[in-house]
This record gives sequence, C-alpha cells and structure tokens, in this order.
Amino acid sequence: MMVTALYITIAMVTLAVLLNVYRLIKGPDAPDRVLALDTLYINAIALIVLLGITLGTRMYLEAALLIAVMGFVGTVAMAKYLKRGSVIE
Amino acid sequence: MNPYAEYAICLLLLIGGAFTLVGAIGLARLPDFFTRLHGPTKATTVGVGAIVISSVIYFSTLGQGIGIEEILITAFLFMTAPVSANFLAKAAMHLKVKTTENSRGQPWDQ
Amino acid sequence: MKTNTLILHTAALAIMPLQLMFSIFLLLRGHDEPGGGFIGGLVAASAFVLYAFAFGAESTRKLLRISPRDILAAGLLFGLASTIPALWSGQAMLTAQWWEVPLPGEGYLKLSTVLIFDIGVYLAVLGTLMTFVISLMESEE
Amino acid sequence: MLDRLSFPQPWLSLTLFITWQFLSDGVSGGSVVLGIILAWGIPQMTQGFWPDPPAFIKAWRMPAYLARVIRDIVVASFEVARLILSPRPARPAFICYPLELEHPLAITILASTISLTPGTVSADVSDDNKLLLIHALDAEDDQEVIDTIRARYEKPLLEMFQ
Repeated sequence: MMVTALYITIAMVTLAVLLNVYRLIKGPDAPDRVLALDTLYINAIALIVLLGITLGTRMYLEAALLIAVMGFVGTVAMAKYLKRGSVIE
Repeated sequence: MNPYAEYAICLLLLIGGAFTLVGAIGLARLPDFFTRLHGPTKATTVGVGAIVISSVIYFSTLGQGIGIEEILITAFLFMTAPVSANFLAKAAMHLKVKTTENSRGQPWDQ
Repeated sequence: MKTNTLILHTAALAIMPLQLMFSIFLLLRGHDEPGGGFIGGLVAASAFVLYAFAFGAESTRKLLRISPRDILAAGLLFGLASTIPALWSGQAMLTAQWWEVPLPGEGYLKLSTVLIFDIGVYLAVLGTLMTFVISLMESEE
Repeated sequence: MLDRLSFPQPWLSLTLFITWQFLSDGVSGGSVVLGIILAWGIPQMTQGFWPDPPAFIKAWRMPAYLARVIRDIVVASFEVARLILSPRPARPAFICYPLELEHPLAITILASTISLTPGTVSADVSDDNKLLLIHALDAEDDQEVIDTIRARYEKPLLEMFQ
C-alpha cells in the first residue's frame, strides 16, 4: 500500500514540476519566472525526500537541506537583482 | 511495520503531493503575479512539509532514530518561505507588474 | 531609492547561525560521508552573502574581521601545510597521515592531514567568494 | 575580556548546542566540546547586529501561539486549495494594515505569520514601521481582514512583547 501511495505522490510532484516549468517559460514578467524557480527548488526538495523513502536511505537528506539553504539565498539574490537592476546593492 | 504508522505515512504522502500539485496549479492558472504568489508560499510549503514529516515517521518506525535533518528542512522552509515571498512582492511592486482588473486597492508607490 | 529591509534584517540574523553551523557540520563529516571542505565553504559563504545583502559591504567586512583576501591566503597555507607531514615520514607528498588523540571519557578525536586540507579548501572557497562579492558591492557604491 | 567568554544570547546558544548534538548522531565527548565551541562562537560573531531585545519576552506564551499558527496554516492551505481550484474568479485586494507592534522582531514574526496563513501575503513594511501592506487573495471587506489579523495574531504578540 505504501509503495502505491509513494508512486502516486511522485507522479503528483512531477506534474507540479512540469506546471512550474510551464510558468517559467511563459511567465510574462521577470518576477513570475523567479517565483517559478523558487517553487521549483522547493519541489526538488520534495522529490529528493521521496527518493530517499523509495530507496530506504537517509543519505540524500543532506542534499535536500543543502538545496533549501542555497535556494533561499539564490531567490533573495534574484529578487535583489530585479529591484535594483544589479545583483549587488 | 506498524499498520497505523503505515496509514499515517500514506495519508501524509498523499496530502503532501496533492498540496504541492495544487500550489503548482495555482502558479500556472491564476491571473496575475500577486495572486500567483499565494500558491507557492502556502500550498507548496505545506505540501513539502507533509512529505518531510512522513519521511520522519517512516525512518523512525524503521528504528533509524528521529532525523534532525528533516526537522531542519521543515523549519528552514517555514522560516524562508515568507521572506522570499515578501522579497518577490517588493520586487514586483518596484517593477509595477500589472494586476487584474477586479483587484481592489493599489500598492503604494515607493 | 530607499526600501525598508526590516524583514530581511531579522531573517538574515535568524538564519545565519543555522547556516554557519551546517557549514561546519559539512566540513567535519567529509571523511567518509558526503560533504567536505568545498561545499562547507560554499554554505558559509552563502551565509555571509545573505548578511551582505541585508546590511551592506561595510558591515560584512566588520563581521568577518579578517580581510577576505587573508582568509583565502590562510586557506592556501593550510593546504600547503597538509602536504608536509607526509614528506616528514618519507612518503610521497599529500599521502594521508592519521593521528588519534584520546579524549576525556571515551572515544578518540581523529585528526588527519585530510582534515587540514579540507579546512584549507573551506577557507579558500569562503575567501574567494567573499572577495568577489564584497569588491563587487564596493565598486557599485 | 570577560564579555568575550560569555554567551550573549543564551537561547540561541542553547538551540545551536542541542541541534549540534542531534546532527552529530548522539552525544559523545567530541560532539559536546565542538557544540560548546559553536554555541559560543557563532553568537559572538553576530551579536552586535541584533536589535535591542525587548524589555521582557513572555516566552511561555510562544507554544500556544505556535500551535494556533500551525492549526491555521493547515486550515489556510485547504482554503487556498479551494480558491485555486474553484472556477469563480477570486477578488484580490491590497490592504494597508496599521501596526500596533513596535519591535522589529515582533513585526517580522507577524509578517511571516500573515504570509503563511489564510489567503494573505505580507508585501511590504512602510519606512516608519507603522503600516504593513498585505495582499489578500480573496477579500470581501478590508476591515474584516484587518480585524481578524488584529484579534488572532497581533493581540497575542503584543502581550508577548511588552
């Protein structure tokens, strides 16, 4: 039963990733694209955690934590870039 | 494995996947940037949170101890999601992104 | 243009300690599990970059206390220093050497030239990135 | 010299120490020594930049507040899911929320709470820290949203940060 639920969840998250990519490509303005990238990294964390459950190992959780840390800094940097026209101040 | 733990894991996984999907649907189909902002900040954060908690339950029933990494991931996501949403909203207001006709009120000019 | 960065200030101060701790964790577990000096240095640099976004280049220099170029140089020195113990014992350069220091209670503190090399990489990555970011910020001002 | 050896932020140090024990897979001599070094060193680096702490934080009220926020987050996500999936167009609105809180930390907690709960995202704080700009996904009436936030979240925070 758990395996079925796991596969259904992976399918749903993958579909979510595809929808994010649609917004990333279409998104009329730059903030929409950054928002899509922000959602993409959060979904990537979900996929890594699901992969860890599937394979029964906790080795990948550090990678997920790493993506959470670096993704946030990346989003802040890109929002800063949009606001000032340059990344730095 | 304990059947109750298994039910809980399945339920949390499905809820998490559903919310992640709903967040992405919101991102894809809502009319303007500020309404799209609501999908990722709430639905996706809650969805990933539920998936991560199901991972905590799974590995602790396998006897591998309670994972601090999962708790750190959840805490980190819930701390950072509002900040990045706030930042993106500021950037969008600065760029004067279009809003839909039926939205009331206007962001003030900075 | 002046914007109110109150939320970013508080968030940076709350998130930075977690990032720094995680970077040390990655640095120290690099021997036999994923991790190591490079990624640890990257996470530490991201903590300081977040801080620089919130408070500006000047206060980041104050926070680091040491010039980022000196951090980079110290990293390279550590890397060089890790090659010498092997020469001392007549082996090829960079061969790993291990020492075990007994701790009070039980257990050993495992020291090795690999760890020294990793600390060197950590400092070099941190120093390089902070040199980039701070000098870019200062050239914009 | 003595202040170099102190723990300027005991709560932060304690959190770091405990988290480190979990991260390093159980308590051992090495992890305790390193944990103490980290709990001392990291707050030393950043202490000068924290805003002055409020006179008194009623920290024991925090768990009740957190429990309410977590409950609201779960309810909120069902609400947002219903809004996203319903064919009826939403009525988004920008709302100016007059803040009663003054301490930066309290304002940040309130703004984060607003972002995570029913149909609202906090978008900006005005320069004098008196107004909070909120974007609501579906708002019939501005005043109703303001009253809800005031009663549910700002009142408990005001009591906490006196």
